[in-house]
Amino acid sequence: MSVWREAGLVAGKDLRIESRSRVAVSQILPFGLIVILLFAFALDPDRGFLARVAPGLFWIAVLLASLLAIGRAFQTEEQHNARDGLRLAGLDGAAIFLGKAAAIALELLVLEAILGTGVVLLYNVSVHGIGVLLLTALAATIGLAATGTLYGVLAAGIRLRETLLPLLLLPVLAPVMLGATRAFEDGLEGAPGDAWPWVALLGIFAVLYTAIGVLAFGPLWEES
Amino acid sequence: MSVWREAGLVAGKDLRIESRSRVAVSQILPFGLIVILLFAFALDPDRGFLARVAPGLFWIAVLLASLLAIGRAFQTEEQHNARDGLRLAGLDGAAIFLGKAAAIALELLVLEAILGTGVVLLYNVSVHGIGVLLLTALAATIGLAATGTLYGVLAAGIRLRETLLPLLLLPVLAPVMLGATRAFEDGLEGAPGDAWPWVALLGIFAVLYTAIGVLAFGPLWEES
Amino acid sequence: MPLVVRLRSAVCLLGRFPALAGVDLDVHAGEILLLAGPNGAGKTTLLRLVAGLVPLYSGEAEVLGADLTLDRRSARRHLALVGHETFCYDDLTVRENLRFVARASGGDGGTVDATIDRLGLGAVADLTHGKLSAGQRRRLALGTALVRDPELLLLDEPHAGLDADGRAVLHEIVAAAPGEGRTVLMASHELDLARALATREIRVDSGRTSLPVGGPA
Amino acid sequence: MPLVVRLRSAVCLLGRFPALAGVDLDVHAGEILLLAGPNGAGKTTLLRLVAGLVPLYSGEAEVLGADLTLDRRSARRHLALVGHETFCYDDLTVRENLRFVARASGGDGGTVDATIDRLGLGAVADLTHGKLSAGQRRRLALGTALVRDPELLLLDEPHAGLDADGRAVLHEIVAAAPGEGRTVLMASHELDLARALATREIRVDSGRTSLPVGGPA
Amino acid sequence: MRTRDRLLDPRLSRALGVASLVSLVVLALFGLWGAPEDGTQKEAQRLMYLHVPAAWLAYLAFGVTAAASALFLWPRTRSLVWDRLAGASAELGVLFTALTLVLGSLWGKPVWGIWWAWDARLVTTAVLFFLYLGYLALRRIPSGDPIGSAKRNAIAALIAFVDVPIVHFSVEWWRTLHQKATVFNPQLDAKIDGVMALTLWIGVIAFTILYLYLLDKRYRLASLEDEMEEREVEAAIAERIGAPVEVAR
Ligand code: HEM
Ligand SMILES: Nc1ncnc2c1ncn2[C@@H]1O[C@H](COP(=O)(O)OP(=O)(O)OP(=O)(O)O)[C@@H](O)[C@H]1O
Ligand SMILES: Nc1ncnc2c1ncn2[C@@H]1O[C@H](COP(=O)(O)OP(=O)(O)OP(=O)(O)O)[C@@H](O)[C@H]1O
Ligand SMILES: [Mg+2]
Ligand SMILES: [Mg+2]
Repeated sequence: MSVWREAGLVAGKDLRIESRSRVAVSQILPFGLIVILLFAFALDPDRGFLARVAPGLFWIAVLLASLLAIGRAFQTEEQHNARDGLRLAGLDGAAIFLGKAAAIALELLVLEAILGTGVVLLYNVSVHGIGVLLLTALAATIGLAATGTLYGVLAAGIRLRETLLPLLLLPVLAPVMLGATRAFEDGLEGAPGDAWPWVALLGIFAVLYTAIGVLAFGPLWEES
Repeated sequence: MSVWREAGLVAGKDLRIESRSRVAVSQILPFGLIVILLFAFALDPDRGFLARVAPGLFWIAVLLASLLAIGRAFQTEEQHNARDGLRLAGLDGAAIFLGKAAAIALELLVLEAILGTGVVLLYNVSVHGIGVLLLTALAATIGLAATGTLYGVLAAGIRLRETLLPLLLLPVLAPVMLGATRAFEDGLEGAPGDAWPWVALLGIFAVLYTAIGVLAFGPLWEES
Repeated sequence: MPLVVRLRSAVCLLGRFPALAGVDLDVHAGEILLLAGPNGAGKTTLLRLVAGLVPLYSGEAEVLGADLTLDRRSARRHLALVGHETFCYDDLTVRENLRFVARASGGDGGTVDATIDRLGLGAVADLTHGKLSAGQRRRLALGTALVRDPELLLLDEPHAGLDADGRAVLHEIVAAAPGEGRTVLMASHELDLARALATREIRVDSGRTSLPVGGPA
Repeated sequence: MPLVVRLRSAVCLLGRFPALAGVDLDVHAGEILLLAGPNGAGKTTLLRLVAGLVPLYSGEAEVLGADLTLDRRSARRHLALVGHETFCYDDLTVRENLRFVARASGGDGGTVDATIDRLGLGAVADLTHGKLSAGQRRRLALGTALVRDPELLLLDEPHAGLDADGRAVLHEIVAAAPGEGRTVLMASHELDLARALATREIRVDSGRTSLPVGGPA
Repeated sequence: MRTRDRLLDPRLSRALGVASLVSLVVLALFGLWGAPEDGTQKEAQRLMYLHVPAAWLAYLAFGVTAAASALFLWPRTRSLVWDRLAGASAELGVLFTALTLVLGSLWGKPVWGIWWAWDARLVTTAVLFFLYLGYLALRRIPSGDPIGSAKRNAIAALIAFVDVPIVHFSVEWWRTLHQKATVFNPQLDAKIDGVMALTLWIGVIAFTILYLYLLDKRYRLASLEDEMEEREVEAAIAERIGAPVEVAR
């Protein structure tokens, strides 16, 4: 059986579980929106720098929401030890990695679209350079999903995954967040030229972590 | 058996579990510190308003960390259905509420002390009006712990607590965060006079939610 | 003799499914009543209803003199349930779990050591629950019920997972129950072992109790 | 006949505790081997070692011709484990869980409906795992093992929780195993039922296997 | 599994201990009196002779961790020696990173007027610190499978090392308050006064010797810990077995 078929099987399973439980739609998304509201609260809109820091806040909200999404993706594997069942099935490690990461990336893209709309409306941001923004979001999302899946399995099987995962992930994701923030800033300020290096950096990051994931996920999954 | 003895029993159990698993110390605390780092990064220090928004960011970090702490406090009740065991034991609802809230409040106070030190050092904040700050933190923490415990039980028993809880809690805690932020801002700007109304508000909130908790926790706990 | 449990047309919903679809049941003090029936019949739901852990949808339910629709807490105080799960904390040791249950139920924990001995948990008394084997967990679950010294003991498949020695201990505990003033309501698929203990047997099927089988009525 | 499982001085640590403290075991093709022993003896750990789910600390372990220290994956492909837990997803239905396992193991899911019938899960086939009763879950766990059509079937207390009907199905499945080219390794406390099936019995105690009891060697 | 229980010959190790003491004294002499006072930064600039070597040694230590991890993952060189070395070196790396952060902060106060700034170099360094703290936390999780958890550790170490080049190039990629690379600049053309450079190199050498000495000691400690654990396990097995049992096949 090809890696792609196996990856599709895993992604399909995860998306079906999501379509049943609606965790992403009914809980993670509202969480992201509320975080965005809270920022607006804490940063006191009167002083008027909300629009300027909007990219940073958007990506923090995405990051926090994606921590929840990743946690959830591995929580499903832990109920009733489903992880052991998956290990017994003998699926290819690379396939499990690609399947889980794809499912997470898809969820995150939808989330970003909605949170982005929220930020534009709430923080009164005017949008320029939509192309740069879309490419940035795509590259950053792939990076987030790949890193998250890789670290999700590093922390999997550990009884305290729920709380350990953010700790492991945040430092690794900080560069993604930074790059995406800067690219968004440049894109919104109408300077897409400045944004491209950042987009390139995000692209490199995405490719790098996807490659590491494809190679390393198998052994990690077997051992964990 | 008096409510206080029962509350002590519950708090003692929760703190003992924490002392075994060290989730708060070794995972939630670093998480809070990293969130503080991330904010600073996203908000681009060159523009120099970090010190000004430090109170807001501090309270967002505390809020996010406390979501984890509350989640953890109810997660322990869910493994192996311990919640049902506790319900069978016939403990007084008020006692369970007070015990769990006290354990959470204690953990949060330690967390705030450390995160606060971090913010002062990292965001280059100069500290004034320490008295106001301490009182604010105390009142806000009691409010956070009481509300968190109350909502924790609302979400308990629901299979998706982990992701649902933040959603339920954030809107309710927004006023606490706002009040604490304003009180900190006024305290730090050397205008404690302006801070007192906020501290009073927080105090009222803490008393109110503790009272609601004492009264409502029992029935909620029984039904959940 | 007074009724310990009295159910009349009791209906319990799990989600929208009537796991109990009108149950009538009388349990007398001092009985050892066996609930037998196929998988999915509603035995676990019935025991959880009596323990006040699932709500009554319609019908009447009285346990230890308390009406479950009005007051679940006072009945719960005097009963104990050994369910499919242990109700214990992974990070507390066997001893700590037992002591917590004993003290939370109003005792002083004085019987904890005796219970550990009685259940043969001495070797693992200081091991946390998370590290126990399946059978050790079942023994601990039984222990948490015993330290509460209940009037009504609800056992949901207590034999499952126990070794020969554990089954002997269980047998001894259940057999001694009436003498200690306890009533026992037990669901089990180990019919031979359970029937040797029971004073009466009732069949549960499709969410209903049907004609009693064997034993004195 | 070739050896299906070959363990020599196998040691497994759980944390720092030697749950297996030097096990020697040979399982021949077509055997139905019963592991008996007290709670906490190490039966579950032994089965999980053979399934490649817990690592070997020292000693040798070969399963279906593969050395577990070098390659756990290729052995795993051809075996199935029914453990204390079901390995299933709460939000998928019985049918979906079975189909996922079948396809993930390289099959096309064609045997899923037959398996559902065989295990008497027809009435709950479209119910999600989270809603099943204890016994229904055990049946499903057995089903996930069968759809993989394993050469080596590992059963950890398969009787627990099953009703009379379920036990009959289990009996039929295990008894038919040698004819279908399967070897069975089974831990159980239902000694009477298990002995009726087993071709050989081995006692596990304190993390060691000891002299075989009964049956042909 | 039998593994090398020392990194270096004990005599060599002792010599390294002495050498690191001597070189630290020389560094102090040069740093405090030998090197000229900086024109603009005055005395504060002397912190450079500690700050910069500490940073570079952190890189070196993490590099050793990554290399050892790679050697562990390579099937032909797989040995627990590499895992132990990786762990020991990572601990020292965290120590040197902490030193860099502390010394940098101490330096920042007089020069920039603040302890901490939100500058890419500073933040990536802090991230590095937390990243390897996470790695060390992961290492401490017990497991019954030395090889398996060593594999996991090794992969985590390789992932974490990605941050090291990011720290180094941060000053090129972002506008920073922090000094751009003057010694290891992209042109590889050190722009620094002669005596200052000499002192800096003395610092680097002193720290390197200290690193090697501590690495050997930490490795030794780790192997003793492993040995003790092995003995504990053997004792536990013996205890579990109790009276000898007749063994069946
Ligand atoms: C907490 C604050 C600081 C941190 C975390 C920090 C971090 C670092 C790091 C990681 C390096 C190694 C760079 C490399 O070669 O890749 C470095 C080098 C250096 N730092 Fe800092 N630093 C801090 C504060 C300062 C201050 C206040 C100064 C002086 C104004 C300073 C001056 C230097 C110099 C001159 C180098 C050598 C540059 C080179 O030749 O590459 N640092 N610092
Ligand atoms: N939400 C639901 N929708 C439909 N059916 C449900 C739902 N939740 C539970 N059920 C069904 O309710 C019944 C519950 O039975 P219960 O657990 O009481 O059985 P039991 O007699 O204890 O069985 P076992 O012997 O297997 O433990 C099962 O048939 C289960 O499939
Ligand atoms: N971290 C640990 N420290 C000490 N002992 C442990 C640890 N983890 C597990 N154990 C012990 O290891 C043994 C594991 O046994 P295992 O689960 O294999 O037993 P079993 O034969 O399946 O028992 P059962 O019949 O009860 O299911 C138990 O005695 C358990 O108490
Ligand atoms: Mg049941
Ligand atoms: Mg077992």
